[in-house]
Amino acid sequence: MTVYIMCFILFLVGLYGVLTRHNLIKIVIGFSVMEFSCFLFLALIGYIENGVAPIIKEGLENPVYVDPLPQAMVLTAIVIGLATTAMLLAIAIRIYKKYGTFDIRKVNELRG
Amino acid sequence: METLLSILTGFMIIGALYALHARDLLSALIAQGIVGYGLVISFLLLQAPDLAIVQIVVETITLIIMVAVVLNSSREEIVESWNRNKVLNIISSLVIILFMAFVFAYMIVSLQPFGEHTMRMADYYTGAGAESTGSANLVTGVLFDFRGYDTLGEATILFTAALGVVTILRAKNKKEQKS
Amino acid sequence: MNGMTLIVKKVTQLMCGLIFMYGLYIITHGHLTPGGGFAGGAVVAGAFILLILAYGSEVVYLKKEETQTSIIESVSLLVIIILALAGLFFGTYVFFNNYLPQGETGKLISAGIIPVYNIFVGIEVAAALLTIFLALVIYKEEVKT
Amino acid sequence: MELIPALYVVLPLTGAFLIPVVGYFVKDFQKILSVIITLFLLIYTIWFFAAGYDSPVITKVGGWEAVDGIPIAIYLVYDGLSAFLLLTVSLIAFLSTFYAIGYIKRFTAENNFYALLCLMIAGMNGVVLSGDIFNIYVFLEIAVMASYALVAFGTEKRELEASFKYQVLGGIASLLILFAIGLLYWQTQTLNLADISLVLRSGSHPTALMFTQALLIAGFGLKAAMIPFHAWLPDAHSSAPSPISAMLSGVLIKAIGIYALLRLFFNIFLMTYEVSLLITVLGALSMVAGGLLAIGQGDIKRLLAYSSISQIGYVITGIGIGMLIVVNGGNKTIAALSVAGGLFHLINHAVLKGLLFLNAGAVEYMTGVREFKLLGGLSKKMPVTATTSLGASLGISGIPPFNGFFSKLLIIIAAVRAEFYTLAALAVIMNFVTLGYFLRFQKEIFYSKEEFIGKLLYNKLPGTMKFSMITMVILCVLLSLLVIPCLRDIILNPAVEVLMNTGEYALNITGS
Repeated sequence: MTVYIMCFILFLVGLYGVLTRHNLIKIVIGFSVMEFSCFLFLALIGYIENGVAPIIKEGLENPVYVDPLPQAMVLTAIVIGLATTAMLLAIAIRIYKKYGTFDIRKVNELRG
Repeated sequence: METLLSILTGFMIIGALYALHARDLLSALIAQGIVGYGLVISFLLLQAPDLAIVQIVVETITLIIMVAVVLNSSREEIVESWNRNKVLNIISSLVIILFMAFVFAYMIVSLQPFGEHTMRMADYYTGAGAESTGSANLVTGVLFDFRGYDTLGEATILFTAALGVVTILRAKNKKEQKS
Repeated sequence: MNGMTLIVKKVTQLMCGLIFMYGLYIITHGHLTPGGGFAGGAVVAGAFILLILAYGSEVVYLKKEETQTSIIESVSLLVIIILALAGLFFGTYVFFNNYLPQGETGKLISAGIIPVYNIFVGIEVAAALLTIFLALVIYKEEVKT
Repeated sequence: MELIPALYVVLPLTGAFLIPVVGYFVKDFQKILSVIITLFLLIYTIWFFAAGYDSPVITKVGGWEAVDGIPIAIYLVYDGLSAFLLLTVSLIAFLSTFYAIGYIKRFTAENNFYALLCLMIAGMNGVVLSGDIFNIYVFLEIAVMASYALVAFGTEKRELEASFKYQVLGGIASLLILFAIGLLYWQTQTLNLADISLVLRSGSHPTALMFTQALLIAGFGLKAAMIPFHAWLPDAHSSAPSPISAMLSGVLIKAIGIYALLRLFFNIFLMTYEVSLLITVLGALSMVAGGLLAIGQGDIKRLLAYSSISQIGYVITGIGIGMLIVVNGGNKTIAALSVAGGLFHLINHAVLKGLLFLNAGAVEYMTGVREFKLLGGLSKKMPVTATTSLGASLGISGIPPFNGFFSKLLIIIAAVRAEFYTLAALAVIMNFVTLGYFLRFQKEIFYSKEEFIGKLLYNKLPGTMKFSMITMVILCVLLSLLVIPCLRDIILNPAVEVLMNTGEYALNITGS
């Protein structure tokens, strides 16, 4: 159970970074950390003690395969995470060009 | 196994904390890389070679792009002075994190412990998946046959992101006015 | 965009083909070994990114390349959709059906349509990542001038 | 011909993939193709409403049949609720796309705009049709990813800032949902919604389930912009190009936020008192706070965005009252009335707020400004916009011949009959507040004595923009016909029945 709790703490650390950092790049890093913890969590769920990777090989007697479904989900989620990061970075460098800084507090055209 | 993974996750947490507080953005990115590659090792330990190979490639490319962005703009982290507000912020976030972790720990007690997973939907995948899809790699079998529709969505998301990045980064946004 | 030093160029020249071939291997063996369209596509994109970083290029060529990659991306996704829809029109009338013969598990030519999907997803991923990278590089160059 | 739900997703996706290729070589291809696709989907939906259907249509993707009663593939489910949402999405999508032809002419990268619009429509249709929780996540990401890019389409300071804020909060929401999906998989070992429901009904871990539900409410609540999670909405919806604002406010927050909450909490989880109360309170809070925040806004699109929060609050309150009645074992007819009021207000708000955003877009197109204090006296110069927006304002403030009156009346009647007098009173009071700020909206833009000082940028509005606005104002009147029983039986009641027969969804799909 400890490993699940550690994984959730990693998620919270990422969330903390996203909510309290003022630097756009740091926010992107916080997002990556949150994503990593989600991937780890899904992979942890599918693990079976003494299981083998879900690839059929000759010469194994009654193998117990770990659950392939969470792995497929993580694979999808990794690509989604890559897409999110790319979009965030594109906006971040555009903002840097307009404002000359990564500081989120100086980016405040919209108020109220 | 669980202890090993816990220690690894602990290192990842430290790496993440360093990445979030580093003064130099480049070292922050390297620390983030540590977290990402730590995840690769965890995937290998968890018998998920597919994930490890995708994660290692994706992490590398993300790092290249992020380093390129940082090197072309500013490496400096915004300097914040230590004042009462900041200390208060850190303490309150710490309290919230500990509280949430405690709630989480209380909540997962009744669920299956680590390593004793049972399968319901995936039973068929590991049992007869290889015969019915013909793919020796069950993850690929699940990804492209049982859940092929999801994979189409996933490829579409990457397409959307590429289109979005091109749209956001175009130099001119309006056509010249015909007077 | 300027290229890098001679050493980097020489090493890239030697490595790039290898990386590219490795990407293709991962894509085509996706149904047998770990990896598949996504991992392989990303490796292939990495090979091209390495080339662009090492040798550098003019903005005009980069723009041309961006257009090409985005067209390749769309076309490969269209092929995937057509392959998926083909199941509706012949055979079993089911969306996303694996309608090709499955062959013997463990052989390179097996698993019906999965390798075909793998190849096109690989092309799509490589093209998409390259488009993202090129868009960033072109933006940087255009802003500089 | 059999109904093919997959067409709703595949057609816009094909359009999105074709546009960058063919549109690169052929001029105007992107506009024609996207209008044809959205029009076709609208006709397809209406045709199925007219033809009638009784049981849910289920597509098993890949043709994998259930093994031992456990579904192993992704299911697409087309039932009353999905059909209702698809009608809303197709309607607004067609009118916005048609409007965009005139509006987007000024910008570069038109190809990308239409491709992203098609992707957004595909994503929403995918979410609404899906019967698999991870599939919902994937298509939700397509829809929001396209909307992030579209919000930043203008690439000015405001758009970029709004898009970044939207991405940060939207990204947090997505990750909360992903984590919750992980937790659900841990508890049930399945991803199929119907199967999850069956497993949870046969026994669950109450604390774990509670935590999962909290994460899901936070995640989808962020997407639906309920009040503690609303920070991104006013920025994003006011900065986007107007046809996109109409799509975002009109359908996106409903299709990916409210629809998912409805499906999960009515059909999948066992309803509990705590969750029902939480949803009602959040709805009432959104209704009140959104309305109060809208009063002092100086920007026309921001006022509309805050008003959206308030009107979404009405929808959620109506549904929450229904949930509370069902949980307390009260009268099912009143619960059905309340839920019907909520859903009716959902489609009404889609049309009304869509129209208002299109009006705001027309004003911005002609004058180039969005601030109240710079505008004034435009009713003579822009008669079509002035008339249509008067209709929409009256409709959204609940003045009788228009549709908004009937849906709000249904919610208030249900609240009174279920003896939630406070909620009924709040709904009535907030309706007057709505009337107040929309009268200001009308007066300061169209009827004030101070004329607009600047020069109009164009001589007249493009015809496509006028067509969309006029069609929508006609729809505003026509939709009030939904209270007539025979029309209600076709469109509204199947959706309400799906929600009220909570357990039947799972049984229909797994067939046990």
